[in-house]
Amino acid sequence: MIFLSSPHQHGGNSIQLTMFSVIIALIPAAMVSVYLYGWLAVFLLTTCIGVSLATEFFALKWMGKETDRVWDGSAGLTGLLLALILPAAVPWWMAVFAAVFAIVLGKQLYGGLGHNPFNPALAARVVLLISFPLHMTSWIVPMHMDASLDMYSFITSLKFFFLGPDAVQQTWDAITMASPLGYLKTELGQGVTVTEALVNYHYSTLHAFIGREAGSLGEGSALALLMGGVWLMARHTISWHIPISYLLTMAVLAGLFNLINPDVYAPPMFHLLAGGLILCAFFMATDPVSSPSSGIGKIVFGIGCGILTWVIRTFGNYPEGAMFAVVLMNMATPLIDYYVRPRVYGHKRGKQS
Amino acid sequence: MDFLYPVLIFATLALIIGTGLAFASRYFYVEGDPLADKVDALLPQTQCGQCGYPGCRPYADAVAGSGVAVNHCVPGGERTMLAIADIMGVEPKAIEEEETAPVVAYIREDECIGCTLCIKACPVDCIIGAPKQYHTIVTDHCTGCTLCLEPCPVDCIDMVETPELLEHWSWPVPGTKRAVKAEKRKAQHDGKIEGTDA
Amino acid sequence: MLNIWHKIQQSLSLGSAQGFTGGIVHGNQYKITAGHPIVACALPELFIHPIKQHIGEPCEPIVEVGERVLRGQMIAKPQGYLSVPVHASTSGTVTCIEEHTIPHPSGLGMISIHIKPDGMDETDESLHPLPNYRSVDATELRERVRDAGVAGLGGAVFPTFIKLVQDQQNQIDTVLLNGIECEPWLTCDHQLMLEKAHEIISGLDIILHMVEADKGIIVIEDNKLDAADVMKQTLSDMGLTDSIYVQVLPTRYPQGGERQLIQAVTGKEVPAGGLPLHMGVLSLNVGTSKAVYDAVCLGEPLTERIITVSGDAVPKPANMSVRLGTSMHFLLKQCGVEHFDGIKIMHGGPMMGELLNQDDVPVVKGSNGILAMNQQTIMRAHHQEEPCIRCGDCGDVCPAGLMPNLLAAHCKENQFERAEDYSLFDCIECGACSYVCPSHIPLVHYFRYGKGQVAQIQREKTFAEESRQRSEKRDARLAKELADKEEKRRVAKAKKEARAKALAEKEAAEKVVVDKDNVEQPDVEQTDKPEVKVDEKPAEDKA
Amino acid sequence: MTEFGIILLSAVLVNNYVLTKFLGICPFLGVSGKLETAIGMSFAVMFVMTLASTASWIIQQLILIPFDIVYLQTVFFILIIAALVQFVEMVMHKTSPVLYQGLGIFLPLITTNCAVLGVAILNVQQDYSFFASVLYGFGAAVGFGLVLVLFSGLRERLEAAPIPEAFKGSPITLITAGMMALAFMGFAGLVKV
Repeated sequence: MIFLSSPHQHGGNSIQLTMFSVIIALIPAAMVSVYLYGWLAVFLLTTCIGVSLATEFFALKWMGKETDRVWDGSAGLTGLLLALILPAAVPWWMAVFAAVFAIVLGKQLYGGLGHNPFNPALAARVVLLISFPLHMTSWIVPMHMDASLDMYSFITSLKFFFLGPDAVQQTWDAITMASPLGYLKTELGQGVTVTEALVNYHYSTLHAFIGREAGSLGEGSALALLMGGVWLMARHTISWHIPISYLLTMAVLAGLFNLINPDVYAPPMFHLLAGGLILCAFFMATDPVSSPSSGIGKIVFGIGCGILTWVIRTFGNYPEGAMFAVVLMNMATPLIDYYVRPRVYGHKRGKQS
Repeated sequence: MDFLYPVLIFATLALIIGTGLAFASRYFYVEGDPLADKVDALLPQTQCGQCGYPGCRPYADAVAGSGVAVNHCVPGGERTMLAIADIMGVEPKAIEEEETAPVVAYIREDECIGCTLCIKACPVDCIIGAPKQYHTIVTDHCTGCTLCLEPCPVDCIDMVETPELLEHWSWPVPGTKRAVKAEKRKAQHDGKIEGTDA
Repeated sequence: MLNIWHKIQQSLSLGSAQGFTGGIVHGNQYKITAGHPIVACALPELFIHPIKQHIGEPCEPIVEVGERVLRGQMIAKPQGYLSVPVHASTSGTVTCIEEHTIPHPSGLGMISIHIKPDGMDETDESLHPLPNYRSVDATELRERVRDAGVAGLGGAVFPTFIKLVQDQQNQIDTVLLNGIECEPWLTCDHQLMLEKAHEIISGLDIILHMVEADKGIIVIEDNKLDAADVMKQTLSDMGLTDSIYVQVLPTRYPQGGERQLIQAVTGKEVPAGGLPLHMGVLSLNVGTSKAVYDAVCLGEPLTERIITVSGDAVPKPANMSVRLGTSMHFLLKQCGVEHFDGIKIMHGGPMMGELLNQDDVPVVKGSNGILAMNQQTIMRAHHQEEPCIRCGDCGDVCPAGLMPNLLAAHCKENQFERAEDYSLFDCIECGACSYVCPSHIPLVHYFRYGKGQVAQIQREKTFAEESRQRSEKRDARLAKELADKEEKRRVAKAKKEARAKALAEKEAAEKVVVDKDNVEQPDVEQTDKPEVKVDEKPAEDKA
Repeated sequence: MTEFGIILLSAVLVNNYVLTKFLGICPFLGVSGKLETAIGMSFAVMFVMTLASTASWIIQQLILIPFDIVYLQTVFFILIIAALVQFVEMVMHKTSPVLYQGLGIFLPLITTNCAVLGVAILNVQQDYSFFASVLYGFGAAVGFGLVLVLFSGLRERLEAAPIPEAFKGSPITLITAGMMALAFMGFAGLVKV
């Protein structure tokens, strides 16, 4: 018998429950991705999840830990998230590399669940983006946009996934298009105004919201992501602090600058719905392990993410800043936890003792 | 003579800077060694000499002054070692000797011959007695340094583990086995009774 | 800026409810014994009275082995200010005074007075009833409360008389009567309020009179609305509705904690390091109020209390009126527990109570519940610890506003200074954090470990400082002894020299040759040498 | 004004000395173990770097160029930097002995720190004005300090993590530093210089 301290009752929450809640919340987004990219999405999802689980299993085995941990849901979640932030155009080896990187370098080398300083999926995505910029910024034309394109049948998708565009007698240019963010960035660089660029792209806010624009697998539908995110918030699996402060900061910044000069700065609604912002705000930035743990720290974290995302999107080389922003803020998490603490009962803010 | 220019300029500059630094060094001169005080404050003050120095302060001076290893304080244990390593900014080093439970010295009074040798050896003056009288140890003040064991000509001093007090009891680290501790306590309790009987 | 955010956070946070910050909502375990009328426990064959059943100094036994005592007779008198006496629970003979295990997580024992009842249950009547308490001086009432051995019956057992003080600087204006009973499973206060409403309210009236406060609030959670109704009815029957009223709060743990209760009722926080007294608030448990009534109006010392006996291993759970000193084994047997193998006994509620290793442990003043649980139930709650995923749920429910996950990590890493920096000592050990932790980390255990270690380090530091002083004094003494010795030697030598010199002079006078230098030189050398020695000797001694 | 803003931003984030130019790696890895030490080191480096870029600009413009001895640049700069470091060391020994002890060998090593020498030389190469070079030196130091402090926060967390034996210490530290450098790539293009 060991010394056991109170409390002798437990609320019943567990790591598994938390992880599987998030996985369930991502199912709508995964379904939308299948709707947009057909079999390609299915292959990518299964590859990422399967490789993540396998890598986790072998990593645990080789390190002499309990292999049951594979089923705590965290590796599966990492795989799922990873698939959702990858473009549908990535070949199989890149997906495998990303999944192995996420689990091994992103998580297990740091001591496994709970110790990774960066979000594993995002870390892998950043590595891919920097190593293979072409693949990572080419977006396959969604199924509904060009029905004549022979890309989405099981066989063609399989060939494309494993052998690349040549195997299906296609060229990159024919099957890919720019995402709204990428298109805007290029056009702005050539002196076109925001409004014109969006008109040229046939951009529609409604489409972006319900999910018909090109992008990474999971970025398509803001609606599906919001459904999952709000459900998680209602269940208290994630707290409201990060998503709300993140999106709010984004909206305020974008709105402010859009008012100042609407020709150069995109409107807030565009920023909110474009790219991986919603996915990042609800599912990436809220990764408990790599974000601050106090409510007030989370708000600071969210604001930081918002500012960085907007700055990178607007001024940087990369059209999408959300992933960089979250990884950069992950770095600041220990400091936020150290310097930004909740006020302790009976103490004045700032003075702890 | 062109090559002299740069040399001259360099020398002049160096001279100016050197003079400046000389004045600065006088202004910012540090007296004594404030680090030794900090280290000394961390030591358990048993004055036991197990570190190889004649007391806690000399060891503190040695650690702070000449960079002697931080792991020589046996009674201080790992915690003291870590604290000193932290202050000194060096890598912690494991203590070679095994950590033991805190002990105090106990004189079997019926065997004591009243030689006062242990009284002289005690670094904290916690043995009382007079020549040809039994000596006894004020256990509240005993640091458990064992320095009194050696001088005793009749070996009547034991080191006994300090009993666990209810008011000083504190929670062990989670996962600590209960039974082991209870058994140990029981054994100790029995041992003490035997000890007093003998 | 941060302040505004904090306010928004507090008002919007899903984790915080109206009233106090943080907290959790429990299940319906209280329903098991809710409404069970209080039944009296039979007299056991042996009473065991530990000499300290309160927070503070232990008492000193004042009875001899073999002496006959009566119920309510003082058997151990208080020592020091922060102490209240212990009384015999029935009439009988003192069989022995020796160490006995007490309800404490350590399983250690304490000197206890063992009394074998004679079955007559005769009462000692040395305390006169004071039914007209309004005409009695507050100081005398205070003395009475102390003599009756009243300590906080909510579980903290702080000597009550100390709280009942009139302070010129901090005039108490509000007395809160704590009928929250937020621990799951426990219903003793609930049942007490249902059955002894009159006594509780009279007790509160006595307290209001003693501290000259003008407002009394009985605070009850909304899962005990029947008790609130009874209280309201009794208040209007007694005509005290002007000064006392009932406030119902939403059910939430740990609302019964003193500081949380004050925050929930007044909306203000007790400043760190301060007392509720400094805010003009006094809070007492309803059971304590009843004990005050018994002590003053009936002249009865505290010899029994209401205890909820429940738990999933108890066939007949009940609210019982138990004499202090009764063994828990006996008590559980009364409630139908036959086999004690495979069950764990819990003293207090499951959130803040402690598990006991033995069943042969007496009921004391602080026992508000005895729960017997199947071992499996306990082991399920104490699931194996998994890595922290830093979800922050613990911080959301923390009523003290701490960051329990980081705090526990620092305690685990033995970084106690960091832990103190993260306000380790503001933790009230309510257990809400461990309750919600998805990783089953025993956070409270880590905090208790940390607090214990900090206290021990402090003790060691004080001891080291004392040792240092003793050692330095010894060195100084040895140096002085040596110096004295050398001084004596020097003086002796000087005398000898003087004699020799006189002799030499005499001889010189005879020889008519005088050479002073030769005589003085050795003298200088001799005086120098001992001084150097004085400095060196102690160092050698230490080595 | 915008020019100065760009210089500062570029020095702090985009062309961060540690993560994109890989200068000053030695103290970056050496003194990032503890947050307090890292903050102390940051301020020390900030002081030395700002003063070094100021002084080197003065030396360059008033001595090296007029006397046409620019080829002795490195020697002169090292002299200045060494003197500055010596000065900081004395001040620190007096004011904060614990920090002095904590920084240990790395304090004198600032002398030969490539980041400090780098800032002096790059300043001269880029032909900045006096104010711009002071700002550049300060910005580079702030960037160094920022990354150092962030990194020390991460490392304090790693300290408690059950990292596999083979990766404890330097390996995981370098992996983390690499990840940080990757993340800092996100700032690429913020300033078009």
